[in-house]
Amino acid sequence: MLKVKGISVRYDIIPVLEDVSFSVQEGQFVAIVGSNGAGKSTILRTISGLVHPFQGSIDFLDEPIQAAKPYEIVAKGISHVPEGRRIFDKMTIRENLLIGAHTKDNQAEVRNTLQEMFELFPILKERQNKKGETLSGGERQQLAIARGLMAKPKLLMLDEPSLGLSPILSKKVIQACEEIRRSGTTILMVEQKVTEILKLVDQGYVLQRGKIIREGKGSELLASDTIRKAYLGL
Amino acid sequence: MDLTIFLQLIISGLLIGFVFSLIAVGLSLIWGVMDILNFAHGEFLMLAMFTSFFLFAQLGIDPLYSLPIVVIVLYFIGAGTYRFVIKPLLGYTVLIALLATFGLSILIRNLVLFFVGPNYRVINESILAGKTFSIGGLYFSVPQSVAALLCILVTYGIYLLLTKSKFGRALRATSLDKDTAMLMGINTNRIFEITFGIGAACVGVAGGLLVNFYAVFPEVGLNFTVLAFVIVALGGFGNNGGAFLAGILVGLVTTMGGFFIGPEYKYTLVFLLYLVVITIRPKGLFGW
Amino acid sequence: MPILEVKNLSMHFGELAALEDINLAVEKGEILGLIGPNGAGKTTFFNCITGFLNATRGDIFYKEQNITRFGPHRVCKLGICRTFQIVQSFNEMTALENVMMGAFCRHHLTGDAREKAEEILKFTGLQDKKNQLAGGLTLADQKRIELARTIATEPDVVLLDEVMAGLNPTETEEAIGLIQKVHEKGLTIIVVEHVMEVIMKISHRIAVFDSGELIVDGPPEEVVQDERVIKAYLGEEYHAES
Amino acid sequence: MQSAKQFTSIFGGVLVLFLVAPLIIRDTQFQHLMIMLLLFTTLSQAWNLIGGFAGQVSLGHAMFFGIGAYAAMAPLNQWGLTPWIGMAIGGLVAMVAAVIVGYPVFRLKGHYFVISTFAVAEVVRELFSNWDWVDGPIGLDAPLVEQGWRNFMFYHTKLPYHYTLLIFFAVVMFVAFRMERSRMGYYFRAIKQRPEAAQAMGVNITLFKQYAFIISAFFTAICGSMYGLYVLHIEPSTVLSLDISIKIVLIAVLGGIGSLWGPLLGATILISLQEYSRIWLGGTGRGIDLIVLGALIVIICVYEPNGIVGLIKRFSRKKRKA
Amino acid sequence: ADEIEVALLYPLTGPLAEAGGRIKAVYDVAQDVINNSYDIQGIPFSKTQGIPNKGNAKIKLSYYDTQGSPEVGKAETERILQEGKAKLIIGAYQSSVSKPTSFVTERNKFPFLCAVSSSAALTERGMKYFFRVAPTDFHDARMFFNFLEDMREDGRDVKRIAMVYEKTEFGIHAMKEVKKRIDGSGGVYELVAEVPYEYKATDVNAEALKVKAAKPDVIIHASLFSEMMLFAKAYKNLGVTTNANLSFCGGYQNPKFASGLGDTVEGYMGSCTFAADFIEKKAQLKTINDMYKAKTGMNLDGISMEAFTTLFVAADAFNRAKDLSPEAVRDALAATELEIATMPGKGVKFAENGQNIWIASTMSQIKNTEYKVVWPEEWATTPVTWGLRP
Ligand SMILES: Nc1ncnc2c1ncn2[C@@H]1O[C@H](COP(=O)(O)OP(=O)(O)OP(=O)(O)O)[C@@H](O)[C@H]1O
Ligand SMILES: Nc1ncnc2c1ncn2[C@@H]1O[C@H](COP(=O)(O)OP(=O)(O)OP(=O)(O)O)[C@@H](O)[C@H]1O
Ligand SMILES: [Mg+2]
Ligand SMILES: [Mg+2]
Repeated sequence: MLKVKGISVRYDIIPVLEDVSFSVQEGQFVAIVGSNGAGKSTILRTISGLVHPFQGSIDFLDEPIQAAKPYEIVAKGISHVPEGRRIFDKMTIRENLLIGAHTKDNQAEVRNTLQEMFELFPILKERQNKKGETLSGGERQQLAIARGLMAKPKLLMLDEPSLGLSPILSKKVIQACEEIRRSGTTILMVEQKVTEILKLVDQGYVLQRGKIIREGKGSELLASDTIRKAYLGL
Repeated sequence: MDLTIFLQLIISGLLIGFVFSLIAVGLSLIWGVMDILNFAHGEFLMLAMFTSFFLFAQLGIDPLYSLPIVVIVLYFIGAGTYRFVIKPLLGYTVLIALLATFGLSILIRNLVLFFVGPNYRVINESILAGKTFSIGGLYFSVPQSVAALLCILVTYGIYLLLTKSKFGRALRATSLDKDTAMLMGINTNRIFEITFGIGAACVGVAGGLLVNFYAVFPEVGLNFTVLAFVIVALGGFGNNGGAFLAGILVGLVTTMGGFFIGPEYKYTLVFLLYLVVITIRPKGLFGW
Repeated sequence: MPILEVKNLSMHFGELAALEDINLAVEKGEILGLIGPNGAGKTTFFNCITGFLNATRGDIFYKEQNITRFGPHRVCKLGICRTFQIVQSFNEMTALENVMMGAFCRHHLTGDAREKAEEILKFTGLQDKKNQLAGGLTLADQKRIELARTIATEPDVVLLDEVMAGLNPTETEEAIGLIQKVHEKGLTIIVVEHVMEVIMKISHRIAVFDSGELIVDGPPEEVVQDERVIKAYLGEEYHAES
Repeated sequence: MQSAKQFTSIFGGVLVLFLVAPLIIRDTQFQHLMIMLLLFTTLSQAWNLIGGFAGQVSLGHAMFFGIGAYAAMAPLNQWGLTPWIGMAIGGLVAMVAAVIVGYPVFRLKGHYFVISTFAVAEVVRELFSNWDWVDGPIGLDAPLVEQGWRNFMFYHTKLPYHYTLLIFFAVVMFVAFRMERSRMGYYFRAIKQRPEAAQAMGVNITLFKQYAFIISAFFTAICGSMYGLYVLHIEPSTVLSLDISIKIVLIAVLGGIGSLWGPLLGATILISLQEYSRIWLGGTGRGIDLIVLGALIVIICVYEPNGIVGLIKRFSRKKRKA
Repeated sequence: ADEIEVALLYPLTGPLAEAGGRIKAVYDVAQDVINNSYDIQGIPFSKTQGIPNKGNAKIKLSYYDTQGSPEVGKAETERILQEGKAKLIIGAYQSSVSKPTSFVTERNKFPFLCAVSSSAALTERGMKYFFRVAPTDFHDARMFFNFLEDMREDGRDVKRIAMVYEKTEFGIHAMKEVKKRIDGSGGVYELVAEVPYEYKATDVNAEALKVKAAKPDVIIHASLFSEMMLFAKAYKNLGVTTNANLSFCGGYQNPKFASGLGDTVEGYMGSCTFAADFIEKKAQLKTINDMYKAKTGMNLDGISMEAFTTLFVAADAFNRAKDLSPEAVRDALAATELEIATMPGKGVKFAENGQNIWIASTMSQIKNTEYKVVWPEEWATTPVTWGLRP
């Protein structure tokens, strides 16, 4: 479904990604792990077109997208929940969610999804007419995830979704991802809760200083010594 | 003082207030919602007036009928300004937009001066120009009354556009966080371009009506720019209804204040009003 | 005598009671863990103490002084400094300059402040990033800079709001070490964190907020066994795991 | 930030240039240009302290400019008081005005602040317009008094104006330079970027904004005095106008906002453009000079939104790479 | 032949570009008349080519733009002096620019010939190098009150006077002259409304209603075009009635005012040193008017005619000056006694203070979109129409 071939990315002149290749099959749950500053977020940003690689190509559903604009990429069915809880502060929570469904034209369907999100995150329903800026950190994170789900994407990219969520909620979010995957959506996730996430995923990639150093089934990676040493502090 | 004068003051204040509103609503959209400071707003108004004037003088189309044409022309002027001047500046300090549009205002004003000369032009014979009607000793200027009517329509239309439509939602999202808006699938450039066009088109409506009771000359926009800026801030940013009401308020203040306190103070009163409001409500009358 | 004491503190946003009648005291040299579900009022609690919000009711005492209505800058000068949950780096300054901003609180000369900042950067292990603009750093690095900058104000009490979010387990270990090092300097710390491993490891005492109320306050081992905490915050599974 | 050594050598060079230029080039047009250049650089640098470094965009600096102009001119006119004392009074009054104005307006954020500074300036302009002692809207003319330093009037030479302004220019540059690398300078930048975080670091942001505003007002007023004494005629609609406020800001933005050399670069470009486009293209009566000026401003902005300073940085980086 | 250069200092761009443009056109015509052979009766230097006593040297005009600003005006003046080519400066339009610029010339002992600035204060500064051709507010006000006196003697109501003026040097001086005369009338006249307004107004409803509430017999205006037009429209829109509406030299004189506003301004009156119907009385003016009309499509107006005359004053001074040094030109200007048939009054002779004392102006009235002279009798082509009804 998604093929990333040999991309390299620089911010200004500083190289961040070097010759990164990987692919995501339809219906898979894939995770990218790596230490701080390895370039995980940058991979997602590159796929969704916020930064452009100066080398390499990205194909989505067999179409090249490395030069496309973010909104075109979204229209093709990729949804990206960025890190850092970037919600629209001055808009109500309901509006924030509706913005998430900007590419959807079927209003009835949008309303349905909205109800689903309200079920998943009851706090959002309760506060739907309040401005985004009044939310707490964790509530924002919930909103950001829900907003990304509103698009009903073919490929959902999540950047550290459990950041700042209470243990209960963070489990719930990861479970929800499982469910979404089961319903046919492909998921590409960046996560720091390595142990939890690698247990669940089909495929995992380990990123170090802009290069993929290992890949394999989640359970394989978990078993690997290098991973355990580098990321699990064991 | 007799009652007719008093009532006339209110009527005249309201009528001119609507004109102010109409000019400010376009600015409020561009500045208040998109957060782009357009100093060339007054020049857009001037261009609208000239377009209307020349359609009348050269082709004999009455300003009332040419209004749609003027609106369309201004839409493209606005959209073009966005594409060629504003777009490259997004993401830099807002002051750079101020500088660029200030340069643009000098450019437009003097280009017009170059091509049509500095003369004052006046339309005296048109469907609206120079007409008044009176009810019980109170006088209503017809072109200003029409302007008032259109102002209400335009403001309401923009209100609907902003709050009730998908477009409006996308616009607000874009102005709050461009990158994230793009991730929502919003074509942010298009949204901004259209909005800039609409903002200019609002000024088009104002200009198309203003020719009926105002002289047209290259410097005409300057008289209104500053006032429009204060009106938008008074109403509160991000709120078109605010600009609308503030415009009317300013119309009343200039007229009533000018009469009772002294005409030489009428604009000072507007500024004082702004300062007083802002000390009580730091975000304007209706801002967020 | 507690170094920081909060009495009957309430903070209401219109209808919503973000904090309701909180009574909490922190002893000098203590590390207090503050946990609770999202939206429980933890950040609001910090905001009230540091003067960013004016509490609706109640009093805040610091070293026996009532600081309830003090502005943020005065609170900082007195020796209470905080980090922000949603990072607030000075994006167009380098990491070093960010930390210098903290150091200026006690050192008015640029040279002194720079010296102090360098020292803190070394202490926090950030010296190789010192000339990078903060805006270009990753979220986790920015959080570390916030921590460094906070320490640089030479406070007696620091309030840390999720400084360890977004770190992988190894990095978290390092961060814990860092906080313990800070603690050894004699600082009093209140730390908000959702990662239980961290909280359990470093806290001397844990306070749990739920819906604006302080529901449990006690030693870590007791708190995680508490039914209310498990129900509201940890989830049944946690219970099962431990 | 520039290293102190680099700054000193550039600064020295600039000073020497301004010292000898009017002695070598006797063309009064050129001398006039240099005076305007020094005046507007100084003004713009003064604005830069509050607007550029601290990020509080004031569109009301004409109020201080006007206060300075009137303070020097009115007592000279009415009592023959030496304008030097007037200048000092103007500086002080402007500082007091900054405190009074600053108190309410610094609570405001962003555009509300911008418009309120401008509104205050308009109100001040009205005050002067209705003040009979200074002849209201008609304004004041420099009296035909004896030439010399006492009255600061020179009828056949521009050099005294030039060198006096050069001193002010040097002082302001030095202040800005010291400020940039002092605690205050860091605080200003912090306030500009993240006021909340700055507060958490113990910065009393209102107080520091006030400091910046007061210093800025003082220098602006001094420049206003110089302007009045040089142009010989002041009136509310010129020295207290929005035009002046905007020009001051534009120069800083054009040069590169918040940078030490921005004002000088901006003024060099804008003032020479203005003066020379008028000299070469004016007089046709069709505003070609202003067409060119407007077009160039737009082009510069679009091409280099970081101002001339950004342009220079870009070039020097390219060179280094090559 | 040689050329004698004259520097013209006017607002060619900026808010007053419109007036500057018209003035420029008229100077070009005047230059043409002086430099080439036309033979217009009553106009000196028209038959000859150039300046006879200076070897038929041609007048050369170079324009300098003040942009309407004192600062720019001063810089341009210095540039003129520096370039050292011009023998004389003619300018500026606004009094507020003429003032500082003439200070510069005075200090440099260089002659400055002011054509149209109307502030009486200009010639009350004891300057030696400053001369002015145009009538001042003083002359206009004197004419207004002589006219009103006449009307009063005919039994018309003129007692209640409303004074509307812009808050600029122009307006304020005009107002002061009017006030002086009202105060000196011993109660014959009464100032019932004093309405100053901010120049660059967006609307004048409050002002017009103030006038309306005062129920004046006579409204006197000192306004520039844009506002004058707004006032005219406001008076009509608000049903303001009055017996007479008199204008100081200003927006009223702009031919667009009469032609563009149609019946809105029917019956408005104002001071005028030139009106198209002068042509009826003095055929030679038609030639000039035609030349001007060919350039601009408009008829001459008072201001233009004053400017036109001014260049002849310069030519005459050059002709008589013993050489072209600033001193000599100044002396020649001071001794001017130029009879020229362009304006009411005999021509130009300067008093000690530099003010033209052979000047006179007439009262014109807009009738059917044209300016007609209605007073005094010797110039009048039609009688006064009394009373304005919207
Ligand atoms: N806008 C930017 N300008 C310059 N450098 C940047 C920018 N954004 C990121 N970087 C650099 O790129 C590198 C990779 O950043 P990225 O955000 O992709 O890391 P990450 O793996 O997602 O880290 P984290 O786990 O902290 O989110 C980092 O070294 C960072 O400093
Ligand atoms: N300015 C505000 N206006 C209205 N409500 C607010 C405001 N700030 C916070 N709240 C609400 O108050 C409650 C407490 O918020 P707070 O940020 O203190 O939560 P928290 O415990 O820090 O949660 P998290 O773990 O998600 O960061 C939340 O429900 C939040 O929505
Ligand atoms: Mg990341
Ligand atoms: Mg929180």
